[in-house]
Amino acid sequence: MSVNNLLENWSQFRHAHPVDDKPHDPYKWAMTIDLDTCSGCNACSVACYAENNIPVVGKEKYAHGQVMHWIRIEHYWDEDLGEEGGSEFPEQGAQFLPMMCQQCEAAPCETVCPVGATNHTADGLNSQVYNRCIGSRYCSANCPYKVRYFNWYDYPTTDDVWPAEMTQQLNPDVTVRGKGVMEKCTFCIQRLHAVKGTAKNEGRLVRDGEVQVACQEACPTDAISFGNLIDPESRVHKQWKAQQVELDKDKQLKDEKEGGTDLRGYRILENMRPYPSVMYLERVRESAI
Amino acid sequence: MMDSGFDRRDFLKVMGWGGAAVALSGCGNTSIEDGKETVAPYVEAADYVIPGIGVYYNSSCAQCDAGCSINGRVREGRVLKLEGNPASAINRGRTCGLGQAGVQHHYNPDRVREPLLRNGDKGEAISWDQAYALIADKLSEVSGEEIAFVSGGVSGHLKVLMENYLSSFGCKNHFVYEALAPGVVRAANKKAYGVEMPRYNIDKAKVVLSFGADFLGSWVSPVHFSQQYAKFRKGVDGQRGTLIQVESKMTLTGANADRWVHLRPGTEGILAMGIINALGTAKGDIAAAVAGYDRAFVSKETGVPAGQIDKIAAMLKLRSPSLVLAGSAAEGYAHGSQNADAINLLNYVLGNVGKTIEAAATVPFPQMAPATGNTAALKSLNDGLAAGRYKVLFNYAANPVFTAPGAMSFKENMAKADFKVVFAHYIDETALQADLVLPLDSALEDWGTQVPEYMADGAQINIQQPLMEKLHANTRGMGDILLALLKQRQAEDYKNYEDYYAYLRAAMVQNKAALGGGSADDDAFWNETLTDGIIKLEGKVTALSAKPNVVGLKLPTPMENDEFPLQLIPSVNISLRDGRHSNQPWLQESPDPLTTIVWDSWVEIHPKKAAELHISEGDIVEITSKTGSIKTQAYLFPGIHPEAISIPIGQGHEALGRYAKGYGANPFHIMDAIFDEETGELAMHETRVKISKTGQRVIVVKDESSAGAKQIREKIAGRVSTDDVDLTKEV
Amino acid sequence: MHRFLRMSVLLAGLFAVASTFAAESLQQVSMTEDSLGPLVEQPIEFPHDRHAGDAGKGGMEINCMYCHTYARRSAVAGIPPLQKCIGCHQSIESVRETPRIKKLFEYWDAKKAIPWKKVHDLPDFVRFTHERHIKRFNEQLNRPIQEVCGYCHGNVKEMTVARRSKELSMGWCASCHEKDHPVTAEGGSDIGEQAYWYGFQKSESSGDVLKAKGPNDCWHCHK
Amino acid sequence: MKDIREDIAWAKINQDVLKSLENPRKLYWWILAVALGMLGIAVGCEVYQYNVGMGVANMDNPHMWGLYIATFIFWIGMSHSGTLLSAILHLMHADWRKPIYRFAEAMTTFSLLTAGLFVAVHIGRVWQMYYALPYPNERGLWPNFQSPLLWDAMAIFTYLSSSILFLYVGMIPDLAICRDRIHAGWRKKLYTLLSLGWEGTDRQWRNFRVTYLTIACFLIPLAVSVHSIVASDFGMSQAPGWHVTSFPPYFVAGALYSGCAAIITLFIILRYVFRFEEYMTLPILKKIVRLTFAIAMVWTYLNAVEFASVWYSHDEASKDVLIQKASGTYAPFWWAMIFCGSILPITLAFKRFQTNIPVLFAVSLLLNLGMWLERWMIVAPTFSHGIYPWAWDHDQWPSFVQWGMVFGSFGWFTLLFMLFCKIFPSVSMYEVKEMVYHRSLHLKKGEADEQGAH
Repeated sequence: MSVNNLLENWSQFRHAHPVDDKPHDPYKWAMTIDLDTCSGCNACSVACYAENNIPVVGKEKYAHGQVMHWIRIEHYWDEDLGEEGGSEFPEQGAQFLPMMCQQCEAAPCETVCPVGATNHTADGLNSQVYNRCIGSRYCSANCPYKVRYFNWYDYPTTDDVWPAEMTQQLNPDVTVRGKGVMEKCTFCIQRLHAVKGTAKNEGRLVRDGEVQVACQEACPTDAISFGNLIDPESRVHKQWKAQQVELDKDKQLKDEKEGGTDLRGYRILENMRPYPSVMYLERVRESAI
Repeated sequence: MMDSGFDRRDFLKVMGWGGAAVALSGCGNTSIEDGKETVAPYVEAADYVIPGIGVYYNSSCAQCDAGCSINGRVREGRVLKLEGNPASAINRGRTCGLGQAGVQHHYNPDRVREPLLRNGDKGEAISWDQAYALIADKLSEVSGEEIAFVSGGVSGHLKVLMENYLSSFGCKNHFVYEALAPGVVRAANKKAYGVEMPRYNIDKAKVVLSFGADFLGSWVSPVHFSQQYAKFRKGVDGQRGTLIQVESKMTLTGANADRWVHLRPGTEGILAMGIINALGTAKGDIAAAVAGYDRAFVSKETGVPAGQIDKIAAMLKLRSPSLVLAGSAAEGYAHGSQNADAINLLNYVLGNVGKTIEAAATVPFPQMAPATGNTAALKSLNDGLAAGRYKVLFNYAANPVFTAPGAMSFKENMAKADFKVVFAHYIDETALQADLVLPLDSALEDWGTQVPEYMADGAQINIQQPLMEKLHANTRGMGDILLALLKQRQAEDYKNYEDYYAYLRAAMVQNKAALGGGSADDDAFWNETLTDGIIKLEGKVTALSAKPNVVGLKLPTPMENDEFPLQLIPSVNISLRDGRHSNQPWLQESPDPLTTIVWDSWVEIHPKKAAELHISEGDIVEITSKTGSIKTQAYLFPGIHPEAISIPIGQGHEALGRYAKGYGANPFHIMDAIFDEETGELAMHETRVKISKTGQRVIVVKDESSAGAKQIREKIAGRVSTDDVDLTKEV
Repeated sequence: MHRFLRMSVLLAGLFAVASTFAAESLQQVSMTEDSLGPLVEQPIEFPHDRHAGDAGKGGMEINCMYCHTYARRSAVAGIPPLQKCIGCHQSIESVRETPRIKKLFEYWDAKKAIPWKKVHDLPDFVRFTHERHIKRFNEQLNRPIQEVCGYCHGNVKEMTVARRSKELSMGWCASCHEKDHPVTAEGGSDIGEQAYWYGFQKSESSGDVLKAKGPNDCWHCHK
Repeated sequence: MKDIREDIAWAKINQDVLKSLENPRKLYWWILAVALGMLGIAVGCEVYQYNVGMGVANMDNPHMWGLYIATFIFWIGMSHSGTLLSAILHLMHADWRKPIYRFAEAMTTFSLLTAGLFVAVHIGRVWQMYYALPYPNERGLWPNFQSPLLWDAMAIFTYLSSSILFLYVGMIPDLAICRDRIHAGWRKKLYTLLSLGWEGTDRQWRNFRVTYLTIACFLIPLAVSVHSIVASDFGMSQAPGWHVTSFPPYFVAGALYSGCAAIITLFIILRYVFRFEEYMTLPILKKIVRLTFAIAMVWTYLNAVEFASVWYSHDEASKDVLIQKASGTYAPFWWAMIFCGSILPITLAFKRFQTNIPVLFAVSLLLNLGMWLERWMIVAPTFSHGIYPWAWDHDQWPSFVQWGMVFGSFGWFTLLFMLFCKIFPSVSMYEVKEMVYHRSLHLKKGEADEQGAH
């Protein structure tokens, strides 16, 4: 954000609406999560801890709600469970939902950060710059999904978080966050940068499947797919297309058809217009049993 | 990838390149500096070694017995992360949370670093030579029958060495003990199909009816089954697979079921018979056997509504092939074998055998085949110890003091042995009782071979190779230790093998023809093998013999017990399993999927029952059985039968280091010693308990919010029924 | 005019002057260049001039990439393994007995790594990648390697022990990233589909030859 | 009943006021000591928090903001009284403001300083706080001008500087008096310097009036904008319970409200401590009390407006938050706020209380408590009951660190304020003289009329 940037193309730093300013080109990273195959096994979450140097805060701090998991597995029971006239037992099981930063196109967190520590990148990610962050925590206050996590303590120097042996496991490509900064899911930016570098060296674009994010790579049921939404060959692109979910809509056309749709794709809190980059596929349940 | 002349272990040396990860503040520099940090480059380096770029090695995951092949990312000589090895048919490049946490087993700060000899109630460090001498000395005093060797499931060359060692002094007492093993299922399968562990093709089934088999969570080979499950859900030509889970306490698999059927603990067999009856396709003596199990009776005994039974039967009839699995139904009860037989019978009647249940390939080296652990072994061991039959006790990869039912009072019996040697990574409960503790290399530092019990397509042997230099100079691989011990007895036979690596390499290279090495020269074959991390084999497939056994099939109906009105279901937590992983902080902090509770134990009670007992969430309750009692926090959980309560296994450690010690309570302590009549396996769910409030309360530490697991207003996790979705449109 | 008014005018004036000066001078800082950083004490006083310097000045004109071989393949340029030094020096008898080479061989015989001191040591939250810069300027723009290294490391071939000669501060990096650089030069390697990428971030001022700025989003260096 | 005796000799005024710079009652020193102690506690808490991390304040995800922000708004609110009294009433030629506006302005300045501290205390990396300032730097980086927090910083800074200016300019003639009257010493030097060579010539008086008036006019819109901007910290976000259009006026009203209440409190204290009975008379107090009552009703009305707009909106989330406030964990505090803010001020409507010092003292304190609760009830419930149910947390409770800091801030404020009153004339002498003069003119005029009637 140099002065001339500031004066000339301020708009570059903010996406009021995903389309009415510069389009993402050639990359727009996006994700699809199939809730029907997600078994809620937590592998993604642990993988994320391993990849992104996330501190284990311990029981006491967890009790204070200061846990740092970038991706959390939520589970929901049927609405009527245990209610009056509702069922007493969860006869259709539970619903699992992995929730991480949705990398919104018009991210509520970006506009409110006083120092611009969270910005939109050219490839459609919602960057979090640790060394710029002053810890006003306004971004989290304004995040509808509450997926931003604040370093309430200085974990690198806290006992039993990273004892000497365990520091050797820390990923050198990811900064270890000190106290007082905000952090969140980055779509494994370090991996993305690595492959983008390689692609540039070879004078091409990143191919689909060339990069996997940590959670996706671990997922035993392959519920998570990740890739470049612009690349027509990418699985994510095909999925979004097949599900008729459009990035820059806050109300999908398919939902306006009466009688609804027989497609499963949806985005969470779409109507608040953050234009999230993560599409979920609804969980399916057998009607005949 | 191994260039001759350059020993890869050199590469695995930790290089001082920029130390560990860089920090934002606190540690690490935050401004441009000249001449503060130092860089120590390699003295010699192979040209594939590039600082700042990761190198990947294949090895095997040792976190559980499923036998996933892993792919470790190594940078500057430090292993950073484990991914799945795509070439492995078992996990196809995937891992579970447990596998991911493997690095924390390796880097764990509480590992044992020196051989420790008991001195009073302290352990004092001694040298390996002293340790070996001591063992030789002790063994010289006793006869083979007076030696007992306890181990977890072992396979591959390690098993071979272990057997050789034991036979070297004519010891037959090798107890292979796994606290959580499908022992009864194996036995029942043996009867019904002729093999202990066939291949279950979940992906080929249109309907899966599981009697408490938590195949997505912790049963047999979860990662493999999870992948099959994904295919099964996608289905063939849009016909999505349907999962019905029958159990008394909801498991992770139950939570993913289209229909979760809760029934009275122990009546699974009856339900199975009821379904056969409802199918009405059975003939001959099967028909006769199930005649008694009409809808009214079954529904009365199991508590499953008659309509539900019909629905299930109808669907099974309509959609074929299907697959019926037995899990806790078999392992849980004194009549577990009966349940298992009934369930296998259902498979037979549905004609699934040969379709969704196929014979698995076996490795052509019987001596390497896995020695599968079970709980019957524990019983005989315990009896032996109680009778004072064993003077010397070896223990490896098992923690019986922690996992033996309280009623066995194993700890006391173990004390009767004069000399107890424990091979350990950490000082766990069993190691605490030892006279001599020998520190082991972590799974990421050690060499080895692994033959999984459950084989996916074809047979495979997993190679385990070091992903980095030893973290602690004075630990040894189990193989090296056994080799050293063997040399004490048969120096001649093993003199050619300087260490376990040498032995392993020789053993493999000798058989390279049989191992698909063909005519490649030894080095090439060996490097190839190390690179792949697995050896795929055709293996020999013995066809299944599908024979119904209805003779002597008798299923007792549950009886009331007024003193102990509730059935205790010790549930298996997906990440802590039998408790050996409780010292891996990632797993401690990864919430239990169904309750989202962390860092603690809890007791699940159905809200209805809780209301009766005036128990609310966070109450500290005392659970009392014939054997003893424990205290823990109450959690109201709808997914459990009102006549049962459930406590997860794995917490309640009195040792095992800073991340495990003192968290939660151990349900094994109050478990009665009730065994399956037929197989002698421990009946996990047979303990009956009563529950009482202590008056204390805590706030349950969990991820779930005070809104409870409910969606409010906005649609968060969407759900549709199969009627309003068209899966064929999907990519 | 009244005294107290004069005073206030004076104050206001002072403030205005001071602040403008501050603003100006701060901007200036990032422009000053080629001021050598502190001299760093190294275990062996390695003579870059001797190895990389021009033949005219008694240098060997060894390509930077020969020793710092990782630079074109990795984020870090890397210090060569001891092996490499020995590789040449064991066959160079002339200097075999000089103190520095003796010291070198002492390390070698002890199979001990030389604890070099980092000279160009960026803050820990800065991720600089040598690889991309080498590829971009050396291979695609076909600039001589010593020039390319020189962009950040200054004229190393005339130093003995390397010293920092650029500030390596953020403003300094940005000042270059905001410049227009031609995407490919004569004899530069093909950029293939990358034209797409560069086309996306090309600058208005570009005429017939495609020019582009360096990446300017924070996450490129801070993550 | 008259605001002030018309027959006070001007000399006496000087004398009385200057006495306050010399020997106040014992109570003054007690207050000073207590204030210092309270400040000490806060400093301790901050040191602890700075070293260990924000966590010790027991905030969490989702409770990202705690009492700090609430108290910050509270102090910003406080600051509005001064402007109201000196600037607005000045333009309205309300004579009765003259004896009291000086300390009101001081209040403005010091509460702003206090508020500023809370920003620093709240920030996770206070040592990097300067990132939030738009200054030319080597990195070529600028703060994010879209962020309401940034507007905040700027607005408050402007407001602070100009209110200091206002306070100072207004004091110049009095400083001159002090300069002339006080015996030699560091104070004399100070006054000499500050009074900028004031001699009281007509020219000076004319310029002075113009300047003072200009700043006053400038200050009023500023004051309004400042709290509107603070309001936009919340209004501009999309969190339920914050995303309310009527917040700016609501905040401004609340600010004036708490300001007036505080003035009553301090009025009573100063009146006693510095023996100002002559000047800070009950009739004046009565006027303030009435003013306060009026504002209280305005605030109540705007409160109702906010609830209504939420209640009848289609924003389910906001509605839930409102219900949560009234029935959830925070209910006691919320109802306490309603009571203190809307019910209690009714007492001010009764004549017999309007001059009853003890009652007023108690009530004014309670009103401010209510106003503080109001700020807390804006911040906390929204966090505990946001849009995303999985992230709800109704059990979070601020730790002693937060409470200590809030507590201490009052000490800090009192300390500054009391020191000011001891060093500078807290009653504007020259304006009181004017007041007395106007008063006597008025009387003379009255007598003249009477004579005319005969």
